[in-house]
Amino acid sequence: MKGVLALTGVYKEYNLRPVLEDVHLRLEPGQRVALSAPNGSGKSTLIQILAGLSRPTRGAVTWSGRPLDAAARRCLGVLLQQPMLYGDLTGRENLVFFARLYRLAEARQLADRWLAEVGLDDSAQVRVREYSKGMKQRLALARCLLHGPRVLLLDEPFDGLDTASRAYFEGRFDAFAKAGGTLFLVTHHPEEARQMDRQLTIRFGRVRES
Amino acid sequence: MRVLQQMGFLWAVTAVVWLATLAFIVRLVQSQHRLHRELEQLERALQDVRRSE
Amino acid sequence: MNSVQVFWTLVWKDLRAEMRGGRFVVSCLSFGVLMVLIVGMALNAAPHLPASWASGLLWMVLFFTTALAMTRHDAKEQEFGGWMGPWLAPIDRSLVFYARWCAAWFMVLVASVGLIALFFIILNVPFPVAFGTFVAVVAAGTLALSGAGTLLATLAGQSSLREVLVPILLFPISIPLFLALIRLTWHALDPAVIAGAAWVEIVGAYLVVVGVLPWLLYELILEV
Amino acid sequence: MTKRWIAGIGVVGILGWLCQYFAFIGSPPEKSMGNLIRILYFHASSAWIAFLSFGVAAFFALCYLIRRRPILDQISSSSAEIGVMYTTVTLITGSLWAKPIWNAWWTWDPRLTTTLILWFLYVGYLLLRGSIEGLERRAVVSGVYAIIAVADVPVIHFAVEWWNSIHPQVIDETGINMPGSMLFALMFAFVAFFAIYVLLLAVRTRQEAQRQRLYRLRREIQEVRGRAADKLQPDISAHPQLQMSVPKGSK
Repeated sequence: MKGVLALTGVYKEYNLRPVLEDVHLRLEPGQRVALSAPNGSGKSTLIQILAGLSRPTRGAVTWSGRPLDAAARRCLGVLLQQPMLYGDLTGRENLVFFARLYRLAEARQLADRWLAEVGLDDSAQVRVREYSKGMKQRLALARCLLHGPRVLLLDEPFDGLDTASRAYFEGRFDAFAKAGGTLFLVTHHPEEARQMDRQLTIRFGRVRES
Repeated sequence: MRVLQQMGFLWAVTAVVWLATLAFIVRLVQSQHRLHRELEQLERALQDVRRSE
Repeated sequence: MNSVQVFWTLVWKDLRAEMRGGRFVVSCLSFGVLMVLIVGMALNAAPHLPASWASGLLWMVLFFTTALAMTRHDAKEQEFGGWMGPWLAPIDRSLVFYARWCAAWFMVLVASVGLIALFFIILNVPFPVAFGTFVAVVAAGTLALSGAGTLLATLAGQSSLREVLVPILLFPISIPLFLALIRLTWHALDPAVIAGAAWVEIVGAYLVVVGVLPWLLYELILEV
Repeated sequence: MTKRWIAGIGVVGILGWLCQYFAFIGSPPEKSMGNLIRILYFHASSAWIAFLSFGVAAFFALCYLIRRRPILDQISSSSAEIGVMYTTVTLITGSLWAKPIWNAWWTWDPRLTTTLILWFLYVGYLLLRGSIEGLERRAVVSGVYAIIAVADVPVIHFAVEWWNSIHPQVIDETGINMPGSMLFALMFAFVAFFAIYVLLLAVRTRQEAQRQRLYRLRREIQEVRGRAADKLQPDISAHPQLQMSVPKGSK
């Protein structure tokens, strides 16, 4: 199932001040898109709207031409600044929990497989509260990939990662794009943006190619 | 004596009603002043920017 | 059928987190027992409480403990942005509310069983005559109370005064519920007192409103 | 301030004086309560206005949730704020009335109790509203709360009345059979209070709207500055006084 995640005429106001104005954006399958813009320019707001976590004031978010509803959320993998995990559960329990939320078969085996995949099988039984920043980020990566999304929305995914982890993450994302997935990366490092197929920026609420 | 006491309560009630209204209005006027000043300042700043443009 | 499974997954998550040092039940229970003790002292260790006082005091203690515990329950979700996880999943979002309500109810219920036992022992209240009614009242009462608490904790979730605000909002909103539960408990302690069907209706109305409202509003409140 | 506002204030002032006149001189004393009945004109009117303003607040909150126009939220919150003021007045005047008549500052009369709970409900509203960041989120959350609170008021009244019916009745409701002149004074007081309410609501709402203009001006400045920066490229921060500041709360 291929699909296009699109924004048409999206406005978002915060404190009665427009953060985003008339944003039109199409994320084609297989495309790797980078968005880099200064702080406070609406990057996070844009990615939250794409993820369906925030509702635009006006305009529509669509998946393959239809509004982004509960079923369409299955096709999104989202990795934001916060890892979106539960500190009191172990790494394995977190993954099992999310696998069940996505109604995946054999949640336990899947969780184990993904824990091995991101190199956390040693700490599977440790509570996430005790994880380091990098470990949390790896677990969050497993969480957002485990249901096989078509689109990955990433907000500064390399923040606070060491070089080895970083290379691993980049390899993961490249493989995902090669397999036909759409990648949407928010970053403020120009060199990361340059590696992508398409570079965007936000200026005064409007999204432009750069 | 009883009438006097009654009038005391009566006046207290009136005072409460009108003083409360007055206090609300005073507070409104105060914040109105603040708002006004701020608006003027901003408008001036806007003109400055326009001129320098 | 699928929704039911997801619902239980969400409840399971809350209960599992609670067992891993959630301290909801423990803090509820210790605070509640402390309050029972203080009440006993405030009444100058009265050897025999009238049934109306006993039921009023019981619900006062339960209301306070629930209101305080509710904010703790909420803070967990914020810690690592956990609440956004279920929010991204392909499920109806109001399900998240119902699951949290159910988990909160379960924990309040566990705490209140211990609390009530100690209440009866410490304050020397005679065993409820209509025991079945008593159990039903406690179950329905804590269900309605934890529902209203979960809803208001969601409303106050974005506020910087969250901890104080939940009790401040919960008490006035649920005063009819409070009165109804006291009367019904009084009736259970002393069946000679007629409670009146209106009180049952009030508890029922709270359950219906807390059951239906979030279905309409939950997404609206959290997704801005 | 334009002439319209001055005229409005003038009308309200005259109404206030007339209200005072009818309450103190124009109406007769009552048989059992004597001059104390005159308190009723102020007490009842402020209570009605308080209830009215909470109703208005909930109505406009509902409108806001449907239409999402900032002005609707501004009216709603302004009305609730005025309502809290009038509820406070109602409680104090009620207490001042109860003391000479029943020789107690407070009785568990259902109406009194309901009013006190109402006061807590809306003080909670103001606290909730004042402590949420983000105008839109604040408007939605406080709007939902305002609607729930108003829906709760009849239930509270009903429950308190029921609860009280088992207690010995403190107040007997027999009594006030109003002659025409008293009824007139009461109605007049109500009209005068209503006029004050409308005026306060208008001023308060206008203030909120001005605040909105303030935000919009700030945005405009940002855009102008941005265009200048686009042309010149360097140094956006040349005008430190124009730095965007995010509005916080309504105060």
